[in-house]
Amino acid sequence: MNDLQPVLRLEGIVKTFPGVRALDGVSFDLRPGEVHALMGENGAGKSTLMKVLGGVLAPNAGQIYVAEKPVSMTNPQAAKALGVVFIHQELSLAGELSVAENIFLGELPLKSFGRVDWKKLYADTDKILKTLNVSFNARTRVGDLSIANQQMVEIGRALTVDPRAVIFDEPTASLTDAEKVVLFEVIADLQTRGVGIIYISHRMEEIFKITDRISVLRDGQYRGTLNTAETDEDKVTQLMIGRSLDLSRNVSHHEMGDIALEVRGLSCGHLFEDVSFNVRKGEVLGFYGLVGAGRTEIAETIFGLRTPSAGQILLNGQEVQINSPIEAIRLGIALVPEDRKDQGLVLGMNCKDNMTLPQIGRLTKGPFVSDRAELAIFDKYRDKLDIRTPGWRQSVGNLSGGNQQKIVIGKWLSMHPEVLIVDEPTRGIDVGSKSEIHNLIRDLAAQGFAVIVISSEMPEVLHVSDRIVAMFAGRVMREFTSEDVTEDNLIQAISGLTGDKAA
Amino acid sequence: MKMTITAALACTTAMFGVVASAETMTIGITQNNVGVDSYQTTYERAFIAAAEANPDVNAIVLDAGGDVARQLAQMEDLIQQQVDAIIIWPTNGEAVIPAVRRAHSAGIPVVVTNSNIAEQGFDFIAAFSGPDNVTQGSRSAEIMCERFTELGIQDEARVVQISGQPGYTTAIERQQGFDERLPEVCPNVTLVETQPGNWNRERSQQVMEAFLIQYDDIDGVYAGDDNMGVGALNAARAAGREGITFVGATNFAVGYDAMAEGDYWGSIYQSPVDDAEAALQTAIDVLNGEEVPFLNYFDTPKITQDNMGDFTKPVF
Amino acid sequence: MAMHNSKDMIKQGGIWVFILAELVFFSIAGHYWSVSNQAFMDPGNMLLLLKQSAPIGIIALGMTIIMINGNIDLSVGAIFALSAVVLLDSLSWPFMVALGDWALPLAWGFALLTGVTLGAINGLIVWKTGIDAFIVTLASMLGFRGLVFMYNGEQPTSNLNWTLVDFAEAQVLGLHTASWFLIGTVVVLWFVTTRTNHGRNAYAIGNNREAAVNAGIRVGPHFMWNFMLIGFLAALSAVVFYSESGSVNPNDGMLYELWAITAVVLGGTKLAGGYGSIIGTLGGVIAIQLLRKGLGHIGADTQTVNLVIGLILIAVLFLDRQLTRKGKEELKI
Amino acid sequence: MTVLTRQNLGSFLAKQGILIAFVLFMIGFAMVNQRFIAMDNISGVIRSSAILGVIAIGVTFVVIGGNLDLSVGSMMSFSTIVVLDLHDKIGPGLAIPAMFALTLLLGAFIGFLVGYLKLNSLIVTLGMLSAIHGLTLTWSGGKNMDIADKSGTWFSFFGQDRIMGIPVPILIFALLAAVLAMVLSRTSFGRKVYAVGGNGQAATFSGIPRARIVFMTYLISAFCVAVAGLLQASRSLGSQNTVGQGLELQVLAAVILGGASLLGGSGTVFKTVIGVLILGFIQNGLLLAGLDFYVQYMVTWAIIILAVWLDIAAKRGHLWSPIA
Repeated sequence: MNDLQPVLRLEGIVKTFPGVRALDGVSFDLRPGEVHALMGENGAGKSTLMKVLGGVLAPNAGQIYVAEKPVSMTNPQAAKALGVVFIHQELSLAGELSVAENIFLGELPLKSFGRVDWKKLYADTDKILKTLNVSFNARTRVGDLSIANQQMVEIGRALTVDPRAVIFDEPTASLTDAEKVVLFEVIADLQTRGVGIIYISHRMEEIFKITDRISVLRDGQYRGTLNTAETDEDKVTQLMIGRSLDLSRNVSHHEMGDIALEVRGLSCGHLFEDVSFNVRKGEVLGFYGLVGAGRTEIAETIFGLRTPSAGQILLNGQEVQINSPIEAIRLGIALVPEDRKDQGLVLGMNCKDNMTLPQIGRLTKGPFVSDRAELAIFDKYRDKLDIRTPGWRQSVGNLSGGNQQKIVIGKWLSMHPEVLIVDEPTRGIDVGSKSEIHNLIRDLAAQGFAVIVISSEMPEVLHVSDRIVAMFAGRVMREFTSEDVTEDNLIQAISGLTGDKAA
Repeated sequence: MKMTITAALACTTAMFGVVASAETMTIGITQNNVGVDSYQTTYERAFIAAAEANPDVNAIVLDAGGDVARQLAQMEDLIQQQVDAIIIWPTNGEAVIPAVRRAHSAGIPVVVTNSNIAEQGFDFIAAFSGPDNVTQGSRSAEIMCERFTELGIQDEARVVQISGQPGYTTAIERQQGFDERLPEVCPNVTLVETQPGNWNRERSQQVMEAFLIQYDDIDGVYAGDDNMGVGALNAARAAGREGITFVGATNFAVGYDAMAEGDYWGSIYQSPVDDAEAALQTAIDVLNGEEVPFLNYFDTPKITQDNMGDFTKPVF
Repeated sequence: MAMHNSKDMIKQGGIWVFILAELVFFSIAGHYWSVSNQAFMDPGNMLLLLKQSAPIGIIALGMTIIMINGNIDLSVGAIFALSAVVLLDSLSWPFMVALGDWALPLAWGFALLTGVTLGAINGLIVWKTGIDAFIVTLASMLGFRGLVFMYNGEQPTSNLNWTLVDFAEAQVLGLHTASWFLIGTVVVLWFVTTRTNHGRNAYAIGNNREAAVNAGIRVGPHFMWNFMLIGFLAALSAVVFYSESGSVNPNDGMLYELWAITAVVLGGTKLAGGYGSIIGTLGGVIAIQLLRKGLGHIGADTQTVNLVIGLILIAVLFLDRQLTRKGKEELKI
Repeated sequence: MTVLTRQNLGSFLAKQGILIAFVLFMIGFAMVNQRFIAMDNISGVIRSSAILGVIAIGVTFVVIGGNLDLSVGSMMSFSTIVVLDLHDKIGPGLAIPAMFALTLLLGAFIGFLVGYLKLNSLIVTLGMLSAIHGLTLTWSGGKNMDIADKSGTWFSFFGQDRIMGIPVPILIFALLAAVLAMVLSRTSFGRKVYAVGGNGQAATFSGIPRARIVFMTYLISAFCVAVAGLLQASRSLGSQNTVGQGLELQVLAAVILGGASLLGGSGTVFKTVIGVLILGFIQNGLLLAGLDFYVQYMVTWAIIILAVWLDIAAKRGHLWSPIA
């Protein structure tokens, strides 16, 4: 094998959309057996570049070389045939079909008359599943698998051809740490087989753990490639956003108030059991744990979206019954949900309408909604949260992730809640906006809000929280103050490894 | 449940086996579309009443809901149930012929009611019982012509026609009768246009509204039944157009009332009770081996403002 | 997982349990209320049931695959009518008359071709414009019906050909021609949906269209094939039915789309797509025809039939929802 | 720059396409037949579109809320038959409120099934289409309903009278359109309907009672149906059980022509009214041009496809669908 010859090389790729130059002469190469991170803020052109590589979009200029031969990829199949495989960020599986049918989706082995050759299909699938070392079999219905196992099916798809280059787009977004380990093993295995890996992620710790080189895009332009071993997070961040980012541990300098929200022995079926914690005014309480540990479900229960099977919720010392979000909102609880696009925003509506949605019934003059009252709120929180939008008429679907998230936060701040629950505040948000949102959360606490932050990202939870609740499999494992928390004992707690639950 | 009496009879029959079948006759009827207008509903009621009044008759009453496929299925069901005779009100005068043939070859006499089947099927039916729709159309043409003559406009009058549901035999035959007869009796009257009103008063009203806009000069309107005729009349009233002669068919209570008020000129008097009783009697006669005329038309006389006193107000 | 599968079993078996319940009910009720002294479950009656299910049934089977795709076709009733018009009218074309009985297969061919063409028009519009199939076929339901009227005005199109009638009325092994076509369609479509690439792709597209596109399945042509298939089946249904009846009114087949959809939904296919089965639809079709037959058998009138069918449809939907609920812990959205 | 202006032109055409088509149609028909633009013709068309229009306005709420209503045709026959039957039994003064109450009850039942039980609206209303028809026939016994004393009742006011020369149905149509347009565009309830239809889950997460909003849209739809039934009954003072049959699809066609997305979250009362008028004027225009009634079927086919196509083409920026 000629190690020096790149498996994939891009030269001067240009892609323009009407009015926008999405890619402006991007060049880089992917060597066999390397993991090559591709980084950049949202809108920097990563996904456009990947679409060009995956054969979904045709570039306006530039050339792609596979094994140094110029190629043109007209569709995803052409790309796959050349050994360039794309693993999507959003799982693209058909839940009602079997694992085997999903892995060979679009290219089922056939007999005469378009019949599916099931024998071959299952045999081929078993072969792939073996290399992935998974517990399910080829006939399992994909809808019955966990998210992580579905991700494995997705990866299995890449292995149906002998891949030269595999592109992972945010593969760990919904994986637990244990599942990440398996994923990284698979990636390592691909590496040893001489496959080049392009790894797109916002998560620095992963990038530094598994990649060999890092290429950075900004504003559609190629900003350079760094050897991972010879650089650090600061340098990469600077390259991405042109400045450095503070992710240091945070210490509160303001006074804490009384306990705003207390939860005692709260359970909801098998989703979570016997959960107790409290949060004070002026405090940020972090919830850290794996996906599926029950954190989001606790938030949804407090917000009246699930019916608890046992336990109490106390607000300012008074026990309350919360049966619906309407009641929760009336009591001063707000929830910035995990899934911004499906739960946080009405994408077809404009910025102003989204922001005033929960209190629209109050912003009336006579029978009608008062434009003036609405705009007053919108203007106030646009300025306060520094929401960048051409105007209130802009449809939120056209905003960047960070600005969308700010609209959701603004929507709740304008209601003056006592308790603000923020679930995965920076998921899918670029680095620059991330720190803005972190600062915002800290500011809110300083202003006396009681804030609960649920996050799967350790740096984030360490950065913003005054205290951290660690969860594992539906139970609270341990509560940490900012003094006694370390990365190690936090990881132990959320992996169910800690013995001292009482602490 | 309207079947209680016959049901009780059926139970007895079932219990005592086939002994009773020599005297009791089971007659099945599949109707076109009950509920689409009062005529068919009244017909159904009258039929059931007549059957219940006759201790020798068990009736199975089915409704095809206007769907040919459903009617054919009902024919098959009746053949399968080995009824003694079948009465059919065809949804389509031709499409039911094979089903009628099947009944015929199963030895079950078929009586067609209200609206006849096409001639090809005549070999397989015992008799037709019902109004003569072609004649009705002709009679409507005559009523209209006579009225024009009275008014002295028989040489210049312009007529529009609102026909029944496209495709239904009754509609086709009435239109045919009218179209053929009008030029014979009043050669100088112009039939300007024909549009379907789908047996529907509202639809007919819309069609008439358009006619009124389109033609300044309309002297007569022929509607396939009084329901549509009254719809057209409503349109004319709303537009303030007077002096139009409205002639319909199947005199409905609304038409009768409108005649009494002097707005509606004439129609064809056709009683669904007569229709139903004639059909049942024809079937009974056939089963009893009596001689019945093949085309057993019951009389449907002309009714106009002049002679309406001779008729009782229709109940439907 | 075991839970899920048992629920799946209930959902797929449900329609057959319902059919069984209908049979028991009508047998008992028929004993008391029916005028006929023929048992409801008489074998001859059951064979007829299959035959009578054929016109809507053949269409509903095609609708299943369309709905598995996540689409819907509201124009099948109009396609049914236009194909019938072509079938019967073509028999009277001079060159066809000259062919004698050889004209019959040719007429079938013309009618089927009509169905396929109309289906292709729908499919092409869905594919090329990207308009939702509901809207496309709602519009073509009107448009195709207009074509039916254009063909022969308001007159019925008739051609009673006894050879054709004899063929349609023939019984082989006790089953009527129409039943054989229904069974044949079931077998072929069952095979297509469970065993072939096209069928599996249909599920994949309905489940996750984007995934299917990314996997290189050509969704547009796939849709078009399926619309051609349902056009073909609507025409087949017409051909089988009108061979036996010999005359078509321009209004025939109206509301067939709604009956077909009702049957498909009763059979457990999801409107959202990605889930459903041909056998389930067969059950749905039989359940409806059984209900009609049974209500007629016990002497219920039209309004009762309408009321009962409407409410059963809603009840089935409600039960299905109860089965798919995750219980008390479910998110209240 | 040429690209941009072309784009602007395209998006203008697409956005206002339905209005432009409307104007072109009017001009075209007017050139064929002078009568078409006669005041009495125009007023006649609007008057006969009023019933369809009133229902379409109600259905617009349902559709924006993300659901369908196929039961409106059946429901209108129900309310027409009921009010006519009760007219002679308890007098018009009581018959009208009684009919409204019963129709709203039906709407509430559907709203309960779709809103609170979250059943699929297409199937629920398909079932109700059949069930309500059965109910109507049971009520009437399959008979036509006619008011006995047609000339002596003030009941004819709603369908036949004029106020300042304008037919009352037009006034009711316009009034209802104006009021409900305000409700939809200016009140918080209207905003909530858009939110629920645009993204039901997000609406719930924002504390909007989704079930209640959906329930309300069906009540509004039922209310509009009741108004339509009143107009219909008052206009003809007698009716068949089949009145209104098949209306649901015409209503949907009008709402779609008006540009409401069947997925919910978009559409306006004004645009629906335009959609209704287009259908009405096409029908009238073709009839005046002496074309057979079925030509209008095919024209409607073409217009719906073109209108929706233009609309989505403008949104995605390409004429042709990107589906491979």
